[in-house]
Amino acid sequence: MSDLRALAAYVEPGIRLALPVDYAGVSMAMTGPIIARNTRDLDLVCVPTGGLQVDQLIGAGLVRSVETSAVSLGEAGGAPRFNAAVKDGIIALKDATCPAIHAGLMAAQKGSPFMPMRGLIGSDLLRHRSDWRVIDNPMADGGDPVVLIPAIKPDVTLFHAPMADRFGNVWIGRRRELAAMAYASATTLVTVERIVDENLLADEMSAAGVLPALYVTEVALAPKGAWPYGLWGEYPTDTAEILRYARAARSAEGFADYMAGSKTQMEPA
Amino acid sequence: MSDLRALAAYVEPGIRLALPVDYAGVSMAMTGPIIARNTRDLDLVCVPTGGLQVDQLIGAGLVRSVETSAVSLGEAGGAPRFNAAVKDGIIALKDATCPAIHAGLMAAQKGSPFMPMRGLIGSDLLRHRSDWRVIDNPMADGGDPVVLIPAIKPDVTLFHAPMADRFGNVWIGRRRELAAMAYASATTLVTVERIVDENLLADEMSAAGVLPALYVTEVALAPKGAWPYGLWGEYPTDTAEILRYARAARSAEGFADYMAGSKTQMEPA
Amino acid sequence: MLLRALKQQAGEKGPRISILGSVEHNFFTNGSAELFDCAGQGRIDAFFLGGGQIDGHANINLVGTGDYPLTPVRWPGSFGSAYLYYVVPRVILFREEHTPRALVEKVDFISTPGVSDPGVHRSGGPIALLTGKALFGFDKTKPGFTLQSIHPGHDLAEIKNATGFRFDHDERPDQTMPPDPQTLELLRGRVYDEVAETYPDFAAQMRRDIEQPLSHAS
Amino acid sequence: MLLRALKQQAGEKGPRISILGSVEHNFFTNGSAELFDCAGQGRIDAFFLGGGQIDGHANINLVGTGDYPLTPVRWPGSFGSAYLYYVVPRVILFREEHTPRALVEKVDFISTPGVSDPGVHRSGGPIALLTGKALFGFDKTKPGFTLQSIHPGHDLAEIKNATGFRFDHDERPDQTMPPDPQTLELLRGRVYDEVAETYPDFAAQMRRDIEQPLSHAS
Repeated sequence: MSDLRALAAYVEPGIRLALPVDYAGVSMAMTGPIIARNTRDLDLVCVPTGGLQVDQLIGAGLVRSVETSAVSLGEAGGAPRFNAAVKDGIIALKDATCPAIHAGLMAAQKGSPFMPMRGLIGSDLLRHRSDWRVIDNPMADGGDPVVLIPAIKPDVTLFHAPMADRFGNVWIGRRRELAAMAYASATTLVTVERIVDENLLADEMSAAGVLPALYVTEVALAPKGAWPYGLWGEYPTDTAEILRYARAARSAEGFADYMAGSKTQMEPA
Repeated sequence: MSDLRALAAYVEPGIRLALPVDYAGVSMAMTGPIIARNTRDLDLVCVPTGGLQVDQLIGAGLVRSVETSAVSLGEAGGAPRFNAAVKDGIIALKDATCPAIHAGLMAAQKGSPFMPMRGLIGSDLLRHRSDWRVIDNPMADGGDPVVLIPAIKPDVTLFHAPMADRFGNVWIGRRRELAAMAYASATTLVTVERIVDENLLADEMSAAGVLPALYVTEVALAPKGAWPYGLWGEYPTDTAEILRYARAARSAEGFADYMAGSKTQMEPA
Repeated sequence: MLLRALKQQAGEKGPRISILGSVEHNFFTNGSAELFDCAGQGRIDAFFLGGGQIDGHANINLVGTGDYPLTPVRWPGSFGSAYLYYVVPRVILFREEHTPRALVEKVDFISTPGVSDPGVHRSGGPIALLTGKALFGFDKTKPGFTLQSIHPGHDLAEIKNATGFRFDHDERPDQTMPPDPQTLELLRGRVYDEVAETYPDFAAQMRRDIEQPLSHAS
Repeated sequence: MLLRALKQQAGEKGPRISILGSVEHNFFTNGSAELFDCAGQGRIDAFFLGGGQIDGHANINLVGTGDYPLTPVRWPGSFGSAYLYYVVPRVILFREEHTPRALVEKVDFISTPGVSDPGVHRSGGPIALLTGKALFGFDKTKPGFTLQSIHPGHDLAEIKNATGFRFDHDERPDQTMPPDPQTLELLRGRVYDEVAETYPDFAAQMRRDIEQPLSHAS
């Protein structure tokens, strides 16, 4: 068991940091502690898209590049600090498509240098990704171009989940992209709603949804830790709060005011 | 809900049939009904190894080829009808290694023509597999040979699981190779210990271990359906019975006698 | 959802519908990769795809306007389009805004192309485009759009002015058939309820938009 | 298991051990592929590998004797060896039977090779070979085995006769150190109990083998 500040210490300048999609379990509770350390030059990997947390890290000036299939605030519209940073050329973009992000993580999970993927050929995504390769499918009689996606090996994965046990096993339910991120990463940091006493691997029903402690570097308690995002099976998204952020963050000043206000009021109303 | 005979009707001559490893959930209850139909020229894919069921299908003369990382009866020793068929050249062999079987299924799951895999280079497995290819890793500066495993797309997958719900969702727990097999296959046949009333997808805890009905063609009830194998979380392996089989099946006659006896006594004692 | 509601009213088994982020409508259990795996396995028949810009070759731009990467207007990004558009057999494009800036001659950035060169693996692609003003079909052999019908209250001249790409059309195009009352009731009742689980604000907004003209009329 | 039992007796956290097919010792939740993924990620430090035949270059044959595929003696197959042997840093080979038919000059079938050509990705491989008679180390640069120690009751001449491949050795090789009483107690108590969960017959057989000479001695 660690606290949020101890987890934030793993997020060092220049690392590749993987973050989950808004509905999978975003550790919003860690956004403040990371920003407080002012860790710069982060290379973000959004699995497979980013939202509020990505926008806030960019707004705080911590981000060097973003590999993602999209960044948005969902119903609250475009991600204002991301959009501004793109326009101003402040962050490097590695625009992708969802299954390419998954393919890169899968390559790392398998210890393979790359994964092949259909699609992509003829898109401008491919044209702008010098790290992707096109080869002729060696299984075909000739022709049949196919794209190879290199392994994505994040230094750190960070997410929020409903529970962990005292042994460091984390219950991720059917959100298996969280496991895929951990498999691919050197370090995995998890915040949870609660810590349970029983070993989650001891029962086959709970074990089915467990990311084993083997892949988990640190676990910290953070009740309502996804807020204002919701957490599946736990609590809904606070759309009003995300809309409040979206309005505030239209300007750099509004963003700074919102974040300053969040520091004093980190908990949901 | 179907009966075993209805499931057996999907196992047609010449199909590629995927079967799970002995501890994952073997539908032994279906072995008799398949043999009763005398469906020949089966191409078996063992995921990733085979045992009793594979040996019995071979002994009954139904099998044309076996792709596998191993066939054995575990503690009861070698698989007698498999070993005899190999010696006599009756079945074609596609000897593999466990992760290559998983890689082939993963390629099918992803809709990709192949998956790359480390290892294998310099082995006689690779030398005898004309369907595997070696390329120089296009992500490297030169050299770095890597093996490509083509997609394995079974016509039918068959396994046994603890439970299904009335909607066709099957609970596979942490035995996710069963899901991988179903994803890769055109048809998936499942026998279960019991059918439950509640929707297994309605609760996040049970949902985490579910193979959704989307991938399941037919479900049939078969209590103790893995016997004499055990089923995780349900009942242990009947090692005495497997030893009895191993002794009997040393000869073709002993095998025939054992199988004839099984017809009248399909249930465990 | 409408098809499922209609079929279930008729006592039939409806199609499966997945809404990302929904619990009730989520029958996936393998994380956010499963939708794409499922499409790769050929298990997904149809998919709806919007776009910031759509051009006459059915190329889709979900990234932004102007020169990439310094796009003055940035949209969220390409999501899964650069895969699903290739492998889902029937992709229906939609864009409520029917203007020359939305339906362009050539998109500024191809998130995913409408057609592919021969030899490129492509089992899917666009079959239609639905806007606030009209319905088009897509012929990949030309490649190009053909006007199928115009929604009530609009005419061919207006469609031509509002569309940035050239398209084929009859001299006197059909009018789009409005939904019958039973269908409309399902759409505004059960389907909204189901959408509201994942997109509560969107569903509430739609309800307000519909109720306003109705109350004006009464 | 012994290391874990020893460390836990000393109040330390022991290593993680996975036994395939075990519930108690199964901390995997992603099916039978997870072990191999885990190895590919570099998370597995050591692995024990047996073989029907093992040769002087540490090539392993798990498939059968004679000309493949019509092997007169067929063994189960290569299992995961053709991957794990390449990527697990410390692979310890074991073969209870120390005879010229088990330890051969050249295996009939290479399930997995002991060494790889330069340029072939190989982060793992053999470090030792343990038999019923002796312990060898392996040097991949030669490549070849070096005798480390001989178990009590055997001598160098016997080892030479029983080994089908050439190996380096000191003129007067060391004797293998027998386990101390505490270690032996752990092995024959707790470790057997843990093994018995997955391999009950094997554990029972081992217990009988041990108890027999002991009862003879008493």
